[in-house]
Amino acid sequence: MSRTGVFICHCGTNIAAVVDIAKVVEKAKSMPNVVYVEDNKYTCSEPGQQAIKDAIVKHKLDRIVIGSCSPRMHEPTFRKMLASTEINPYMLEIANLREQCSWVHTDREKATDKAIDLVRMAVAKVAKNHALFTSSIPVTKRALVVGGGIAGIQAALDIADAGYPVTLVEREPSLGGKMVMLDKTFPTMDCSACICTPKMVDAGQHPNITVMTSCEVEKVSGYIGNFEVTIRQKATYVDHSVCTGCGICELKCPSKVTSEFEQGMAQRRAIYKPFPQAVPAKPVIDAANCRKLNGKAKCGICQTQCPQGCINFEDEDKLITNTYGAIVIATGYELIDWKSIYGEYGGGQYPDVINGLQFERLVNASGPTEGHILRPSDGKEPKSVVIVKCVGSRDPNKGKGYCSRACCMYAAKHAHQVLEKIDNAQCYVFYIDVRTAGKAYEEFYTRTLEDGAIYVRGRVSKIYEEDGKLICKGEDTLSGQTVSVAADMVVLETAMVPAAGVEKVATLMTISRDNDNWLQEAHPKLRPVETHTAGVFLAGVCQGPKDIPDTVAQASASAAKVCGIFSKAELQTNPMISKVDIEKCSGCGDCAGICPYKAISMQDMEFIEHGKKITRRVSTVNSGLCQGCGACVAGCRPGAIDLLGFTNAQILEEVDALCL
Amino acid sequence: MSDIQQELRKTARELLESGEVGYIIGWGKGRFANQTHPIFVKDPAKVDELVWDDYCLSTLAKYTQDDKYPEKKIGICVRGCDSRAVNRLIQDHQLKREDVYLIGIPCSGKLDPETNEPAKKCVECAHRNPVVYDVLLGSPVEEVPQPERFKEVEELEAMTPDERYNYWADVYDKCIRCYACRNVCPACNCRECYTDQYRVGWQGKQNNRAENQIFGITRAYHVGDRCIECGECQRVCPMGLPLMKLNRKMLKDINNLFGAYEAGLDTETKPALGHYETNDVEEFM
Amino acid sequence: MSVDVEKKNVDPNWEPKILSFSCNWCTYAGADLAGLNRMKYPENVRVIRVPCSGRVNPQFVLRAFQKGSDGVLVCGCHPGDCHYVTGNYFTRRRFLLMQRFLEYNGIDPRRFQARWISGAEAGKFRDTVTKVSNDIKALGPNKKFQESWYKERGESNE
Amino acid sequence: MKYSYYPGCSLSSTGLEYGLSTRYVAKKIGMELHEIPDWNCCGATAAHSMNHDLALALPARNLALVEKQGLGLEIAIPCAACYSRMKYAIQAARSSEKERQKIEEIIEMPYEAKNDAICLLEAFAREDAQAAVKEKIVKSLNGLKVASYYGCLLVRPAGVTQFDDNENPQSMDNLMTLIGAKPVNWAFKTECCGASHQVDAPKVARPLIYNILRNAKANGAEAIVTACPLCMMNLDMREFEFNKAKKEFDIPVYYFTELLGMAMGADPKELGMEKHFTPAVARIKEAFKRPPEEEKPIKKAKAKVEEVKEEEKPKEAIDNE
Repeated sequence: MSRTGVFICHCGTNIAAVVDIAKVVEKAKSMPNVVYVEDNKYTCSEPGQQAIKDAIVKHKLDRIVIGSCSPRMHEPTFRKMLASTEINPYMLEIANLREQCSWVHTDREKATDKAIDLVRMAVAKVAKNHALFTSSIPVTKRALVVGGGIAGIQAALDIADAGYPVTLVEREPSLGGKMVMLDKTFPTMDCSACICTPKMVDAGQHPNITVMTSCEVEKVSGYIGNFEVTIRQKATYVDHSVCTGCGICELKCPSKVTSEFEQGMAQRRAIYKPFPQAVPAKPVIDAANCRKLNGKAKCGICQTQCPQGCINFEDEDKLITNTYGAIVIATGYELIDWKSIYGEYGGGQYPDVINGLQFERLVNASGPTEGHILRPSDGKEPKSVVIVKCVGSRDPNKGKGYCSRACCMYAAKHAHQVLEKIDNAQCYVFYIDVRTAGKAYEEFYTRTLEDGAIYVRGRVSKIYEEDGKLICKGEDTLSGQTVSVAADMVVLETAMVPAAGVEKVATLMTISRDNDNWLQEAHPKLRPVETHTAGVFLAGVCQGPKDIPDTVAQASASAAKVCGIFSKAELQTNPMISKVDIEKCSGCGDCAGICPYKAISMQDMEFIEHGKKITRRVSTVNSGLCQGCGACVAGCRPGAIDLLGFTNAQILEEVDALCL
Repeated sequence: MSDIQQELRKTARELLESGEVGYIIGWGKGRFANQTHPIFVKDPAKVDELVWDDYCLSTLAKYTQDDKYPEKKIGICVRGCDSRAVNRLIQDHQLKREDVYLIGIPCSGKLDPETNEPAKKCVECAHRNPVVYDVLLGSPVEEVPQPERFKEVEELEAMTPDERYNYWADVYDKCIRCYACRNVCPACNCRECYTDQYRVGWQGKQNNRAENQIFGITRAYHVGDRCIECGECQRVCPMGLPLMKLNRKMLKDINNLFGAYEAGLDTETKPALGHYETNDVEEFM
Repeated sequence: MSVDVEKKNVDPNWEPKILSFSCNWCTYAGADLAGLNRMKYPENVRVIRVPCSGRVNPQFVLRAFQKGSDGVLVCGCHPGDCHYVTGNYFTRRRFLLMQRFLEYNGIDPRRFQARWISGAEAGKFRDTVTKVSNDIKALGPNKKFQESWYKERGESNE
Repeated sequence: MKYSYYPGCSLSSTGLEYGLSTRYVAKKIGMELHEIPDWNCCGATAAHSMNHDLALALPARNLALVEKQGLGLEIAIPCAACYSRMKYAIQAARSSEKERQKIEEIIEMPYEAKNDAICLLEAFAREDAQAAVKEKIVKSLNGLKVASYYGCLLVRPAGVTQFDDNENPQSMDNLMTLIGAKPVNWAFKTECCGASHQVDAPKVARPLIYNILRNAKANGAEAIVTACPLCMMNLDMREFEFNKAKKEFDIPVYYFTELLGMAMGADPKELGMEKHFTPAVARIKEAFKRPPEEEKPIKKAKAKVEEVKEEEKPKEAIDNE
């Protein structure tokens, strides 16, 4: 016969003001299996909990019902309290007498009846509770970081500095992402290469970090602490262990290709390093454009020229599988393809209408024009430059609805650079708003104004070429006039969109995406770097547009989360998971089809039936993966699978208790 | 009719003599001309007990559940409804396709022994030819479309809630909870039916109206998305309860809500409650 | 032997017994939020907390009617917001069918309702509970599927 | 190539040559145009600036007549304004049942918005029409530089018209290449011509036309082609006016059907071309006499050849190294 103890809380006056506590206590005494009832002014307080502990010993209780505030509030507290007694923390049920009774009702008599019903339901449910024990799963103390931009690098460095091995996967031939393409960074105007390349070198040389460039994640299975990840090492046809990066092959290679890194404004060879300070500083061969590999000619110059003989044309993709304890996703962004959306800006037919990254390459010392701002069409220095902001951002019907956050600042930076590098230049910036929400951002913007940048408030409606000039027709909403500027070059500050292929990464990690395809964080304010998949974290722009300071902050935050997991030898799993009664299970597999976490697998097991040894298919639950939703339990017709903590019997008892 | 019977017996003798099949489940004659019942023929000499006449009504697939781990293949005579039952059992992983040898026989409908009229379930049958078989005796018959598949259901839906309650109350008052409907149904293939489980509290064991109603509704809900409309539950019910009206109601709603659906035509299409579409009908906003 | 089930004239101070299954992550949180904002709604709904609306087996609803509740309300997250990703998609299918099946067996459609209520929609929880409570009050006590029918008429009817 | 045909008022008045050339070209390529019996004015700007219901009912009456006609064809509409009004009426009737019933009340005829409406340009831009036009070409414009001007209502608002790209339309340009003309890549294809404001606000509207003509000239256009009677009237008449003050532009303006007609050997009078303000016949005749252009693709091919040769050169260099 179980011995249930019932403890009704006054919660000061929150419950007592409306609910007649004495009557509830009186009625509770007559409920089945109840041997002791007590009320308390503040059950969650130290003395309140102590009173329960004493009662457990004195009355040899084995099940506890607490009538107090919402279980979402103090269930963990009371469970911790029970952990210090010899009762199992899961032999506890809580009746919500505050948020769903005293606070929402006024009629004292009816509220008290409801309170009694709620306690009766809890008492009936607790009668069917079983002792549950958390099981622990081992943690592989190795982290995987997907994406080698500044976010991925920073996260990898922080985790590695904490002493844990990290694999940093990047699909491009070099680390650096978008930041290494930039010239200067706002608001301090320090050179991007000087603050990004050292971090790349650190990551490249860190004993705990294995850098895997030209690689993509192919398959992910398992759960927090035990992710099984297969990475595809794409064939690069150059043996990086032998190569010294001397660069002779790059000089001799005959076939020229437009360089993606230089945003299409310069050429590279089929065998190339994306940029001089690449990490690893070793070339790869782009099979599509290499004449030997795409069968156009019998070339092979690089092989003959290479002093180390590290070119191997028979190289193939390799699949490397490893287990990881936690994953940080830092897949970053790319700029929106404005040419296919904005026909009114020329749709890409005017070479001198370029986007922000192309301008960064022009103004960058290691860029195609060694830092001189020259027009892509004729290489002349543009005397009048128009910068157009919010191209694709804040434009729900043609582009994206959101604001891309960083372009206000880098537009001001571009204006500053134009006025600084080109003497007596004219720079017009068409804007809707100037958002300078950061440290020293506003001062940077006012300094650009003082440099002589002309800010025109309005959108550019049309850009067309006439007599060699790019006519930008727009509107100055402050003066109410239409404006037309004849410019030599136009820079469009286009919207950030998620990097191509992010869908694949998201589905591999079973994390969802918002309707703009940014990766979905667990909670925008309280858990910005976590996802709903335990053990998978986000860092940087993949979670939403942001600038470098925020990106680095998020990277360190996700690293801290990973180190939090690795600091424990083992992870406690949630005990309230599904359990299968293999006697009742007919192996129909309905439950496996329903489980969103693929935690249920059908396995053949040996049985003795009627004296004959047979193997039969039954359902088995992986305790690490199961999150305890119970969708499988409701789908199982004979009730062979049940959810511990919310078993069929428990809920049916609650239903019966309410109605008798 | 007799030449199919000859072929059936010849095929049965070959299968039994070659040892490919352990035994054959078919129909045999009872004492009276209008009585046929399932029989199990093991000995090649006894194949002449197998018959194919107007009274072969009972579905045979469910008998495979009594011998779940056969040494040799089991031979079964399958008409349209039996073959769909076999597909259902395979889809529910209660039967392996390689464990059975299906003797397909196109069926143009059987007679009800009491009334000698065409049996109700055969009149309403939409798939007379077997959908799966290893050998086919005779040539396929012409399928009869069933436009009035849900007529009876619509008649009931036209009533007011109280009239419907009274209609079903009278029906359930007669139910004696013999569970014949469950035992004959190929969709009811759990190892231990929820009604047989002790003290879980799903449903009481008393035989009163309320418990009978709960049993009827729960069973119809369980088999709703798997029912192959073979009509056996209604045929075997000793109290003559109109059980197909329950199953057909579930099928009517599944068709309207989730798209045209007939159970057991193949082993790929999943039962409606086993999966979902993100753009399902939305009524709870 | 038809049963006069629906007594049309319902005595005014009769209080219906309504059972609600609420998912822990959305509707239960919404109900708590209603409490935090001291919103007021009728007392006759009792909430059973379940981890996900996908946990609610339609047989629980049958059991509730059988054991004497006058109305049942199943609530969960909006499809797409489910904490367990796909739980409520199954809830939607199960209760689209069960709602029609109950109606087909004679239960007045207003007695069984399902609603998506998110953790932030405290107002919607209060309005839903109030509406369901008023609907059921107008309908009067539910006598269908009830064992109590026998108690009134004695054991001989067993 | 069968359509119900709604000519609209302009085609028997200010846009007479559009009507004549459309009839001519349609007959030539075998495109059946079934004029709607007892059609009424579509209301154009006058109606929709004054009364919403009237603006929908007037075009809807024509659409109802098409349904009564019972041919079940799409309606081809030459004039951009009529086309725009019809499209609005169809969209209003299809999107809200209440609107459709109100329309039925006003026109006292049943109307279910069954038929779709397309502009005449779309009818000619379709594959079948383009193939038919190609067969009937007898003369080529031999590279005459033509700037196609679409105006506003043909391509905007995109949600209602759903025809071609509303910023950079190509359908008229494609037709022009068919008859040997060389479409000019200019930026004022869809800029506003000032429409009726040329009358009530000349100071504001004239510069609009001036900018269009100037940009056409700047890009070397020898002719402008339109598909809307109002654009035609504005460009043609105001150019004549500018030229009277100071001879600046020499860009005759045509309907695309006129150029198609001429390319099929029609006599300018048959198409009513002498009605233009800016003399237009001379330029066409002169174009017909020009030396036929070598096939453009050959020039391109040559470019490709050079490229390949250059690639092979290093190969020899490699072998003998």
